Amino acid sequence: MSLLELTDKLIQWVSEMARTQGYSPEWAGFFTAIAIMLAVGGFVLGFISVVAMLLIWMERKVSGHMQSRIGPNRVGPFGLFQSIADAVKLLLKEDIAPKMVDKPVWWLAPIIIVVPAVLSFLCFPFHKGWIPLDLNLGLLFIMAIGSVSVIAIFMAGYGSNNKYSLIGGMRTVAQIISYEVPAILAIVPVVMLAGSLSFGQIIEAQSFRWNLFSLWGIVSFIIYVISGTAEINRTPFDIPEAESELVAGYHTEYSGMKFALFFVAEYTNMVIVSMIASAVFLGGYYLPFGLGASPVWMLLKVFAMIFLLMWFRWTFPRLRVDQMMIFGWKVLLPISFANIAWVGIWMALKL
Amino acid sequence: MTELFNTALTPWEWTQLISFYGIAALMIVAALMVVTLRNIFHSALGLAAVALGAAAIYLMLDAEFLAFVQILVYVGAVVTLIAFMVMLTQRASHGKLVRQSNDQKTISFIVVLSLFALLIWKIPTTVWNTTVSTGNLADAKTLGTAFLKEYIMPFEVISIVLLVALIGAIVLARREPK
Amino acid sequence: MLNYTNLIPLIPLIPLASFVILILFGSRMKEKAAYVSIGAALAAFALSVPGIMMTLKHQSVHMEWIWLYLGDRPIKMGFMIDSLTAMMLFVVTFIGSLIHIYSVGYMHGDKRFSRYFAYLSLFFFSMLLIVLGDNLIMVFIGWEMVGLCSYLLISFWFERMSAARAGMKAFLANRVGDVGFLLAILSFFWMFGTVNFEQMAEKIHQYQGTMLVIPAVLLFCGAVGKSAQFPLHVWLPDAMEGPTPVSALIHAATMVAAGVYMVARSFFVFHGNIEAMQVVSYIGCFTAFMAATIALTQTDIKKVLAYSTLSQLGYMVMALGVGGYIAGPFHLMTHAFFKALLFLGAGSVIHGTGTQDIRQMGGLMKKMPITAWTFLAAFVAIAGLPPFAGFWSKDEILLSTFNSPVPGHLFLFAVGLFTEALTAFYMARVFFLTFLGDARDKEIHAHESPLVMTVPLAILAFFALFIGLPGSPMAGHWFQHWLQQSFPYMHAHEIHLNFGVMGASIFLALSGIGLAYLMYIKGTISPDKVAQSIRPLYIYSLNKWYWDEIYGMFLIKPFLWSTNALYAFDVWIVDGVVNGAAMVARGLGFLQFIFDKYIVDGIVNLFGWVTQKSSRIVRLVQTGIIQNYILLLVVGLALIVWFKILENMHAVL
Amino acid sequence: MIVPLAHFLILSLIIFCIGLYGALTRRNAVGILMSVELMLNAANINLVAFSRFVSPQSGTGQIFAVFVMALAAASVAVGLAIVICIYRNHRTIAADKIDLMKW
Repeated sequence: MSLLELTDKLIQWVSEMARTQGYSPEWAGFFTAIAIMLAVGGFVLGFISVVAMLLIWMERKVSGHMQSRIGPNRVGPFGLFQSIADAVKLLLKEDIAPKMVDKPVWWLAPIIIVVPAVLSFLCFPFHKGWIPLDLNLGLLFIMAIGSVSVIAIFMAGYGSNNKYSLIGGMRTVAQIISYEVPAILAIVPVVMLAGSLSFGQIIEAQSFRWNLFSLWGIVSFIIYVISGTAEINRTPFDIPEAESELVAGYHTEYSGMKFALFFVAEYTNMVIVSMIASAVFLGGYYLPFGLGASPVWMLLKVFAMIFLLMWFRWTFPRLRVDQMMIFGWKVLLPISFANIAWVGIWMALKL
Repeated sequence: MTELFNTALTPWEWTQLISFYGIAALMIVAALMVVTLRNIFHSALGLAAVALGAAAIYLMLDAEFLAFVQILVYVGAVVTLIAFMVMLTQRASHGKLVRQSNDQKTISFIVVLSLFALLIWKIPTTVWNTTVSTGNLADAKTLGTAFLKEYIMPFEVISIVLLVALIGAIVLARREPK
Repeated sequence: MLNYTNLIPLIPLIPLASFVILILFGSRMKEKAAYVSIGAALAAFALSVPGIMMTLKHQSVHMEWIWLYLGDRPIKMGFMIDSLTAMMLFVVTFIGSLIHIYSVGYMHGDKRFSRYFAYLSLFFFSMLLIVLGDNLIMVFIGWEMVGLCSYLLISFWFERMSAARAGMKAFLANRVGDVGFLLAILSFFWMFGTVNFEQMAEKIHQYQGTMLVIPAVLLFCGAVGKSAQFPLHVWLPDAMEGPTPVSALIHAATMVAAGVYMVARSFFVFHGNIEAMQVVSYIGCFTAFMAATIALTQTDIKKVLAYSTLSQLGYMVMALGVGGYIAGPFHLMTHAFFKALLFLGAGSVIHGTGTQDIRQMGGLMKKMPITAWTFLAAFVAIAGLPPFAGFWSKDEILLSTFNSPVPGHLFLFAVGLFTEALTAFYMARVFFLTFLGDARDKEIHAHESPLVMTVPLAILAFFALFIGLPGSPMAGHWFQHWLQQSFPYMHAHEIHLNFGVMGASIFLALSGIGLAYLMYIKGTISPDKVAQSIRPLYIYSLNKWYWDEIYGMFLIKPFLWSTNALYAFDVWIVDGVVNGAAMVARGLGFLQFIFDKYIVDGIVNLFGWVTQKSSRIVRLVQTGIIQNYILLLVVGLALIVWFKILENMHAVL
Repeated sequence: MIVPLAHFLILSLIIFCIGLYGALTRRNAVGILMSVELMLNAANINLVAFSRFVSPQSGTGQIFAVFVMALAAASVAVGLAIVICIYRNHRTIAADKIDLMKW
């Protein structure tokens, strides 16, 4: 791939420069590493912004077609540049801060919410060996980092000094921490069987047979997709942003670039949920039964998952808050425990 | 302290030094925020910052697993719960006019300071029985094995404690049906 | 493939499981409870069949495990199947299963239906424990448990005072015999260091002679109690208060035979032990004769059968006593079949007519044909008519008596022959009075019993007629050779046919029947006139030799009198001493009370007072504010740390 | 590791003392809970630092730190319940106003 070659060349150039300028080998290695980090970071950031814009466009297109409309079609071919136009508009908009907001908190919230979303991309498994940072505890890392966004939502809700924002923020947090439990528990069987929390190893374990191709895999997958949908507050779990009840929830008071950051974080989280589902259950960059591996498959799976989430939005009506809590704690949680127990028994019998 | 700067340091060591003292300074500031700020929600945010800083320290100490668990538990659960607590009891704690510290401020300060002085005097002069790390450091697998072998009993006990705490919290917080 | 040896424990355990299920859930199952019990009985039967087949191939099965250590002697428990066990297994499980089925019809509508079947299952378990156990302790456990079941089932209808009393009587009489049995076990354990039958048989030759007489007689005591021999025979006739199938199963076919089985099983103790054998044979002979004479005059059909059982048991015991160690068990088996059949037939008659008095019956042949014909089969079997079952086994007993080494064996032989004639007579009397002639009581509208009762009758009838054939000369005494396996310490001897004995026995049996025919069918001889002419003997027989009265006079009265005397002693002297001691103690207690009140309490109150006063001061610290407490705690902590570190520094310096 | 063990211990000591001071002086019950969390965090840093410097292979200190975290979570959950309970009954969460324990 040309992009890879380019990175390679850049790194070579940096290390050569460092050596010719008379630095010791240690410092040369240090500079090289910094260059690699910058390159990878740049790539990831670029990827995120492209994907986020693409997704906004895709959401509007999908919604449009599902409602027998066309969707954006004026700016660029098929309205592809609509998102860019929107982004430019948001950037240029006047930044208004309401009078009674808790200034430092209100200002920090949109910045903090983007950080975990971006950090999660450190573990995006594009292809075998093409993982920016294949941590041994990759899954745990993503889960841990994801929980930081809760604080940001709280900050946004509290800092806005607006009762709808506060209620929206609290509902969101309650929903996220409730559905985090089944989401993690749904992944536990996979971790048990792969014996690792690293994305690379989990995907390698599925090189022939995806985790989806088993009874427990299907159950886990369904639980994960449902709780993932709830964690990113999408319909039918969009109670926190229920426009008819709470205006727009915790980001009611934001506009301009701050609002754009919330938006980016939301779509990025969507990509991450889809990425985890594809990597953990759908074999990542592998086709089933050893038919081949390519980053293209990975991206296709992620987009298929995203399409599924968008499809949900126009299929299911919104739940009531108590229904949602009961569903999470009394339905999904017991099922995922039973699933874990079943996989454990199966493993114990097999060993 | 002086020999630290006499030796030529590698860039990695510089990185370590700078990040440690940076994180330490940040944590101390955040901790002071926790105990001094009038707005209790800001204090909670300070606690989140301390927890994140501690996670960073764990990462420096090669305790990856613990660092992620720290974030998951402290930021994801403890601080969230505290924030909920703040929201639910806001009417009692929101006013800036309400005094935030009690009558024993001075005596507490003296006692804490005496303890601090004693320890800050003793810690650098104590010879610690440290070992040079060779071989594999403890990773998540080591910890997991230890939990299920040597520490199985405390592990079970802590599970029961968590369960009991859960039930107790529900029972306490539940509104009595009239 | 499953190892059969490991399946043996299931034979008793399945009925035990059935008992547990029925006692816990039986009342909810209503009459379906019977299926559980029948299933268990049939399963036990099916599981014993392979074991029986193995003994037919001259193999035996044995399994054992260590139960506990007594000191350092391991007590082993085990199950064993050899030919003697196999015979008993066949009798117990086969007849038992049939009686289970019969009981469904007989007990239909009883309010404690499931309880009845639970007890039957428990009995099954206990009986199988006796039969399968390879040592005296296991036999004893089973022995006590069948005693318990017998008690429970005799007094099954405990609302009737007589039934409750009969149960108690049976229990007490058995207890007397069991004491002897327990003493025998203890002395064997002391002598041999083991109670395992095989090991005991191996060691027996070390103790030849008179040393064995007392343990042997004690062991026989157990058999006397359980098999209702004189002088402990009084419980068996009263045991007829229980349901008739129970009488058939427990008090005719199996449990009462356990004594005979036990003596046969431990025959190595009696063998060559002439004194003990004499005791056994004379008691058996006397019981046989006495019971037969009582049976002549009884009018209750079940009572006649009960005394007949007594008499036949006496026969078996006598056979063992005279050395007929095969003849006894052989008769046990044939008797089990025809006596179970007789009782079940009687049960059917009682079920059909609602009375037990044979004087009210008559002419039932037409109304209850199946019952009558099967009863006839049992009658010819017990009366000793060739070639039916009873003939062969009785002949075997008479033959061994005739050839016995026991002193006075010819006298025993003569009494045995005479008893046989009596047997034939009273059985013929019962049959003729019940089934033939005209119905004497027009009030009774008899009807045939349901199929569930008559089918077991028919099956039993077949066996009652032909079960003796394997032991007949026609089969080359196959049965005797087979059973010989269980007595490896005995020399098998050739069986010589003695046509004299055979002829005499046939003649006497026929003459007994003939006399009964003349008296009750033809009426040539009037029974009343006969009774008048030998009136004292008639009354004596009718009142069962006055045994109950004798016991009442010479055992129970003195016993009650002595308890009264002891009671008086207890009230006046023992209580007096106790009360005196109490008076003294009260006096001392008062002194202590004074001391306690003024001195001990004073000290305690002083402590309380001091505590109260000092706490007033300390209480000032308790502000109720948590942070004050924490502060105090931290101050304490800081002080401790300071002191500790300064102390260490001092040590270093 | 270039940073010596003592510096980790001193960091932990500072945070511990700050937390202790907070626990002793804050009136708000939630504030006290937060100060206690600070102290627990400081203790955890100590445990992990010792684990890294004294027995890096076995990770014993990390195990204790996990136990401490579990206990911290439990204490916060129960503390939240108690604070809500007190707030519901007394309309205050000031620790020096809650002196029901005084006899």
